[in-house]
Amino acid sequence: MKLVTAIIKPHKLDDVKASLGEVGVAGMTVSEVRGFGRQRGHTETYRGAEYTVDFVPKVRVEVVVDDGDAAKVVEAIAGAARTDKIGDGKVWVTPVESITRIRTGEAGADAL
Amino acid sequence: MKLVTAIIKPHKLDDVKASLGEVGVAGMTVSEVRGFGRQRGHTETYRGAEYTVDFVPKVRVEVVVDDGDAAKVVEAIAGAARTDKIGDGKVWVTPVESITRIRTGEAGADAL
Amino acid sequence: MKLVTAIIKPHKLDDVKASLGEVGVAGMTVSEVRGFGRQRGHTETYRGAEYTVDFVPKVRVEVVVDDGDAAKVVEAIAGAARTDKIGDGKVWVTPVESITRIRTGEAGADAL
Amino acid sequence: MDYQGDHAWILTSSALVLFMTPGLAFFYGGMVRSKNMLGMLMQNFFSMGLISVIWGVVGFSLAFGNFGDGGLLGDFEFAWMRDLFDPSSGARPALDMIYQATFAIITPALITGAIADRMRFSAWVWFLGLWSILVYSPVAHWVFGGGWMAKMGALDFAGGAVVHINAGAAALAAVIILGKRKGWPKTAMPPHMLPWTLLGAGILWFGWFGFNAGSAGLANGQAVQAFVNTNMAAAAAMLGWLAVERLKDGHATTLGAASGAVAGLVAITPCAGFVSGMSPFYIGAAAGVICYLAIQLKFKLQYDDSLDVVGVHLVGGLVGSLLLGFFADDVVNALGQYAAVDGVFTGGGWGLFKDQAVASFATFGYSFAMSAIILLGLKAVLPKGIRVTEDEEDQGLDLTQHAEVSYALGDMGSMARE
Amino acid sequence: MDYQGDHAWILTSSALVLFMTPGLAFFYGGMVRSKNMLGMLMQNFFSMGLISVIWGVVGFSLAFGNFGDGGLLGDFEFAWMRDLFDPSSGARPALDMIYQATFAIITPALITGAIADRMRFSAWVWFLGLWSILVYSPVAHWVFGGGWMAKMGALDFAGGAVVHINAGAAALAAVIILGKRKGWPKTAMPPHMLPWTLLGAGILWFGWFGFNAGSAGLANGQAVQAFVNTNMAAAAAMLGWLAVERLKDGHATTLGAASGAVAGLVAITPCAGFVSGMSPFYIGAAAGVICYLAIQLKFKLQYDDSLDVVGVHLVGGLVGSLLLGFFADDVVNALGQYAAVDGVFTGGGWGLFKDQAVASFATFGYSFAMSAIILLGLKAVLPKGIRVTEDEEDQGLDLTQHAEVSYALGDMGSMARE
Amino acid sequence: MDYQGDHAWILTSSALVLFMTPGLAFFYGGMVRSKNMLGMLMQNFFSMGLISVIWGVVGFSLAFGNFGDGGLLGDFEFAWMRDLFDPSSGARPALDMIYQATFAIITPALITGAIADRMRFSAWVWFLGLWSILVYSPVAHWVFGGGWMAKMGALDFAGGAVVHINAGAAALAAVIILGKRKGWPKTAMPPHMLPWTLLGAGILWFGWFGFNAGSAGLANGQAVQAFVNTNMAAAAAMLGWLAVERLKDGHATTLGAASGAVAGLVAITPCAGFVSGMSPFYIGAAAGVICYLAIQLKFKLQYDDSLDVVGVHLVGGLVGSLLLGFFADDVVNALGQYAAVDGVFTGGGWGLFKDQAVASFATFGYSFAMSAIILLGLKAVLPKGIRVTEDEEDQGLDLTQHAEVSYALGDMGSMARE
Ligand SMILES: Nc1ncnc2c1ncn2[C@@H]1O[C@H](COP(=O)(O)OP(=O)(O)O)[C@@H](O)[C@H]1O
Ligand SMILES: Nc1ncnc2c1ncn2[C@@H]1O[C@H](COP(=O)(O)OP(=O)(O)O)[C@@H](O)[C@H]1O
Ligand SMILES: Nc1ncnc2c1ncn2[C@@H]1O[C@H](COP(=O)(O)OP(=O)(O)O)[C@@H](O)[C@H]1O
Repeated sequence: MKLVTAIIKPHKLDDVKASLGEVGVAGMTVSEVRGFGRQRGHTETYRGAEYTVDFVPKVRVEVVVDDGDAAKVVEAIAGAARTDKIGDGKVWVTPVESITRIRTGEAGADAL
Repeated sequence: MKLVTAIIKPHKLDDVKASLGEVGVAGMTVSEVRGFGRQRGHTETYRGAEYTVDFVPKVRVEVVVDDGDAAKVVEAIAGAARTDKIGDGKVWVTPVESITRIRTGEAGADAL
Repeated sequence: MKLVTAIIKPHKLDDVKASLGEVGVAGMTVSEVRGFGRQRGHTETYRGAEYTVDFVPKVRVEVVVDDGDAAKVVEAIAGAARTDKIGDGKVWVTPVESITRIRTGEAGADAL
Repeated sequence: MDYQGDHAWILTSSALVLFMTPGLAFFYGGMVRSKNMLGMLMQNFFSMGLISVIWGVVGFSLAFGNFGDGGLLGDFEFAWMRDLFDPSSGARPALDMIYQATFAIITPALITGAIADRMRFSAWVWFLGLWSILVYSPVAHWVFGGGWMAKMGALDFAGGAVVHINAGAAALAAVIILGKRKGWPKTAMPPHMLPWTLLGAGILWFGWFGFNAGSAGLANGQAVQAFVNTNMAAAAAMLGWLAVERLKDGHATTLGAASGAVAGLVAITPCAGFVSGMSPFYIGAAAGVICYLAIQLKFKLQYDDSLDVVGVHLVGGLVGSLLLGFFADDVVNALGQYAAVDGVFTGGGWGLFKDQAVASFATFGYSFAMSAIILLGLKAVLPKGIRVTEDEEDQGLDLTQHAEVSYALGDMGSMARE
Repeated sequence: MDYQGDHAWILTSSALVLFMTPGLAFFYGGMVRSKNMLGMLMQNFFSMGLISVIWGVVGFSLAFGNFGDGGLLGDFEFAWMRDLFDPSSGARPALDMIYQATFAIITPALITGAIADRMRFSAWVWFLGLWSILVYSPVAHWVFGGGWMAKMGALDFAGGAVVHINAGAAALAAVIILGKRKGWPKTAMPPHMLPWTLLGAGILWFGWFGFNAGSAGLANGQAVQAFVNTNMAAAAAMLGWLAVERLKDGHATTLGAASGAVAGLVAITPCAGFVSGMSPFYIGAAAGVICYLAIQLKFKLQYDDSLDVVGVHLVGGLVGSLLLGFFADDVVNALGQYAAVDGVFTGGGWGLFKDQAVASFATFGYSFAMSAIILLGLKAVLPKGIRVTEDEEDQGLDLTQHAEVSYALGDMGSMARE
Repeated sequence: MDYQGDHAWILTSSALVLFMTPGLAFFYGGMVRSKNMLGMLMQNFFSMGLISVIWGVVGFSLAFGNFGDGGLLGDFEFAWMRDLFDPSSGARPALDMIYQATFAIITPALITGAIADRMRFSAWVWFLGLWSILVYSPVAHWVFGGGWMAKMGALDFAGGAVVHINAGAAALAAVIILGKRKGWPKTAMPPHMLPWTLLGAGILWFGWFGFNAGSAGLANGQAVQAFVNTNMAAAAAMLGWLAVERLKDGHATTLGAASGAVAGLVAITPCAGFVSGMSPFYIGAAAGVICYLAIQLKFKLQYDDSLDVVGVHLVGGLVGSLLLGFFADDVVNALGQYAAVDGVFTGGGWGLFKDQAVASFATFGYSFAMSAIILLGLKAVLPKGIRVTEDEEDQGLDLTQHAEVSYALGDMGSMARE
């Protein structure tokens, strides 16, 4: 089992979801995060005082997959999330030792 | 050290917390996430236009535990979070190489 | 590659960011979480009914780094986030098997 | 005498009282959980729609037709908006009709606080309409329309009985019949956004000047006195509530400030044009303290009066209606259309108090019984009943009753248009 | 006769109508995505600033100068705030000026709902000012200022044509010239916070009493009738909209309740002081149903009228202006400054209807054409054009036009002061 | 002459001014960090409670007793709500009392913007009460009550000195004594929810018509002129503020639009019934520009006037009070209860300006000194002092002072009822 974690641009989520569907991924978990990196943040002004905000809104996508599917899933995400502009994000893979479906107690690939 | 990550239904959080307390877990970190899976989302209507939302609100629970406790913790979570309805979620375990308590610098099991 | 995950106090984020900058970390992802541990929560009162909230607001910082940098990064975070009061949080390290920069497809250290 | 000055004030008052219903919607809305926010707003706003129509078609006539008959119900004299437009009086009947419409709208809206989070919207629609015709119009006739209570000598300046005891009694019947919210009282159900509640309280306080001072019907000294009393009772009740809250719970809360003010406004409603001097302070302070204590009852007696309509409106209405028996001042009374009468403290003996007690309990009894009958009837008749399913309650009224959500603040858009 | 009572009502009405523009800002603001909330609020609030000044300097004079000339435009009689303060009449000209100022402010503000999320703020500033002088003042003169439409015999009590058809036609021109929002209609763009929309609807309903009943100019029977009609039409339209929505979509929504009420308020605007009895119910119900159906058109015809200004204000304004030709009642009319006239249903034949149709379509044609000319001119002249860049649209108006964000609720502070 | 028309307007104005305090609460509340939202709301709403009571019991009498004595303080003539109800005048004294109560409520509430985020609630309670009696009532007597300033010939139509300079001076004393917020000015403390601020600004603008036009005391031409001036000054100030902001910072902001409008409303307050023609535009524009520049001072001088009460109210109040010495117009003046007098630009020479300057600085001096004395006294006397602890400041006023939170929007419920 592998956990594929991707940090993507918020408006690419629908494309990523569709692309994951195409490679047979039936479940995922997403959350709102803020990213810091090469992409510049923005400036806000309140009554003459200027503020810089370095963090930009991103979405984190997490998918647990079978070992053999990890590469394919990484590719599906990266393909769908690419806009070729700075800030497109990262995808990384970490090992998962076990997984359980809470409802049934099934483990391993059956839990996905 | 293991990191146990669970995706559960939001209203089961209190039960899971209680159950973790019973097996001696003294700390955890939780966050709001959205899940996609077998459980259906919902439909919204605004001025005659219909929208479908596939993601459903979930809570992610993360607990770092000693290697030996992982199985017990997974069981405690899965037991408490079960409602036997679709969408109860997953629990997975990943390896942790080191952990530090920021306040004291303690490492390993002492950091928990 | 390692993933360094830290749970810190929200108002220490700027210090941690600065400190990471000093050790050469150019990117990170942060998110709002709630923590449960030794630090006490708070009490709210509404029309005479009292409620206790055990969870306290925390920020999760995630940084993917080269294997060799992990220790340094943990130290940088722990140093910057310390207030010596209960609730300063944890830092843990997990293995990362691969990482890709979505925009360019670069992998490994080049993706950071 | 010219009527323009009076018209100006009653037109303004009508607008103010109409605005109270959105205010009430937000006062309540801030207190429910976020998944039920729109459900709460909708139940209130819908009253502005449905009751306006019912009131114009038949409600006003049932309440104010046969004016001064000393009886139980009006007639169909003004039904279908008939005979309201009389140019010589500047359309005074139409002015009275629309001013009273705003009272007819907000009274059932008060009940929504009790039944929060669990009533089917379609059941609410039925209940709202039936209640207005079968309960509100008759009770309004008894006092405002010159019915038996007015004849008996009971006083109710702007609706302590007609509005607050009436709605509070209906609320009590409704929570008993509907049952508790799932999880109550074990599960915490704290307010999701108190600033809405404070905003609503501000609007209510503002609009209540139209409610009470407008009830003088003219821009005269009684209107001024009612205005003064309204403000002072709200203020004293806020202080009273906060004082006891601080003593008992250790903190003075913003919800307490808002709730106390509303309790004072409720209690002064029947008294506004009938008392003077320091009286509004005493009545307000009493209401603040008593209502705070009254809302603790629901935990003891185990009825889920979700946002304390019983504790604030029923109890506050009783406090005001009964205290009027003590504080009524015939110098102020004399200005209005009512007979001048004094209370116990002002040398008038116990006569008025007795009338007030009779009127209060008659209102309570009729409203409680009739509301229960309507609800039990609807429960039996409506195919899906009057309460949402457990699943719907979990998901919230916003999604299940209205297919909407209140807040979509996040950056993460994932929604598909069909 | 003393004027104080009338003054009291028109001062109050002026305040109420002024308050409608913030109400409109929130009504619209709740419907846009959160990144454009402040942009929406700003376009509306800015109208309170810019138009007040323009109106005082020249706009009022262009609309109301040369009063009753039966012509096309006023003159400079009152320019630079001249000759408004006449102590003997209690400064009645100044009172008329400021009351009408609030109409001049809200009319272009209505357009912001159509162009939501994509117009440069600086382009809006130019458009707003030019439109007020070149479109609003002339059209106001035609009817309110005693110009050609008034002479012809067309009626417009409070602005069915001057305000709603006028703004709706401009909105249609604007969305055609500006183009669709990026992603529309495929991308979902649901309301970010409906409670704002409901709050705005509550404020609008409240303020509309000043809009319509204030248009009687006096605190007389016509004002009362207009007040009654306003409330009843809003109510009936809410029910009408919700009924058809429930039938077609399966749910009665809070957005529908708010939208329906506004549609009814729009439609009754031209009729408010001219119809009586049950008429407001019929006009309102028609508006509720027709406007609901009209807003579905944009998906068919593919114009991105973002918050349905065309569907609600243009169509609602037409419904009201034309139905007045059927329902006008000379008993009520007679009270005002206008000639008494009946409609088709009230025995007056088709004469009035024809005038209404001519006035409606003339207003539509002039406003549409002139708005298009202004916008095309600005597009050609302004260095950065009239629309934000794609990137700015993605980021939202709040950040790119105003360097601000609406919501900062989180605990995670990471912001540096320069 | 009938009084009903005047009563209608002053009753309406009283309601409008009362509504300004909730408006102010939200205007300020939107600008603080979310953890202090309820703390801000509470400080304002509490003023409605406490000051109403104090004003009725003693404050009004201290300010308006001994009317026209040319002295320093009123007496106890009206204490304990005595002698306010006089049927022959339609209870005019009671009407004046309640109208003025709303001013007494909002004036200290203005100070809450300066001391945001760091004052103990119990210390605020004490300060509020003492300040009202020791500072507000005397200063109100000097001008409004016919005290020495009025006798001298200084003019203050609706409270440029009594309200704005007075509150601004107290704010300055308070921020010096309380000290800076933890982290200021290094840590960013941006507004948590600007829509609240815009909503508050809308309510303030709306209510300010009651504040200024109500100060005529009658529904006459002066009221109309004051209404016109109020609107026009707010508008011009919004444009002035935005223009300089755009030049200096590159963007016109919504916070700027709201702040500019408020600055204009402040500056026109002393002038509203005394100037005419284009004057409100000049006064407003000057206030917009000058206040924008004034708020930058705090960074230079290092006092943490958190939401710019000094920059907007003290400076704006001074701008208006002093400019009145230039723009006063005796044609308008003559309508009121004051002596007709002209300013520098209107041929009246420097006499009025001198009086205005004396009145402004006397108000500033007295309020600053007395406020400092009260605060230093409280600091010495109150067991926990006047400021929250560092830890409490970190956690926020909502939790630590009121045991509440503002926003609970999430799906994740984890709260236990005790
Ligand atoms: N070392 C890192 N660890 C974790 N997240 C990172 C790291 N570097 C970048 N990110 C995440 O990836 C996002 C995109 O990175 P950025 O450098 O802006 O653009 P790009 O990936 O296109 O070069 C960041 O906003 C952040 O969320
Ligand atoms: N492959 C996956 N990777 C990560 N999270 C998943 C995955 N599959 C499901 N989830 C999470 O688990 C939740 C429940 O899954 P779902 O398929 O709806 O029900 P069940 O687990 O009961 O079969 C989802 O909402 C999602 O958050
Ligand atoms: N076992 C754990 N697994 C995951 N997160 C934990 C664990 N224990 C503590 N935490 C996180 O660390 C935070 C701080 O822990 P706490 O015990 O309060 O203080 P400290 O780390 O100073 O001893 C918690 O709020 C929680 O977010």
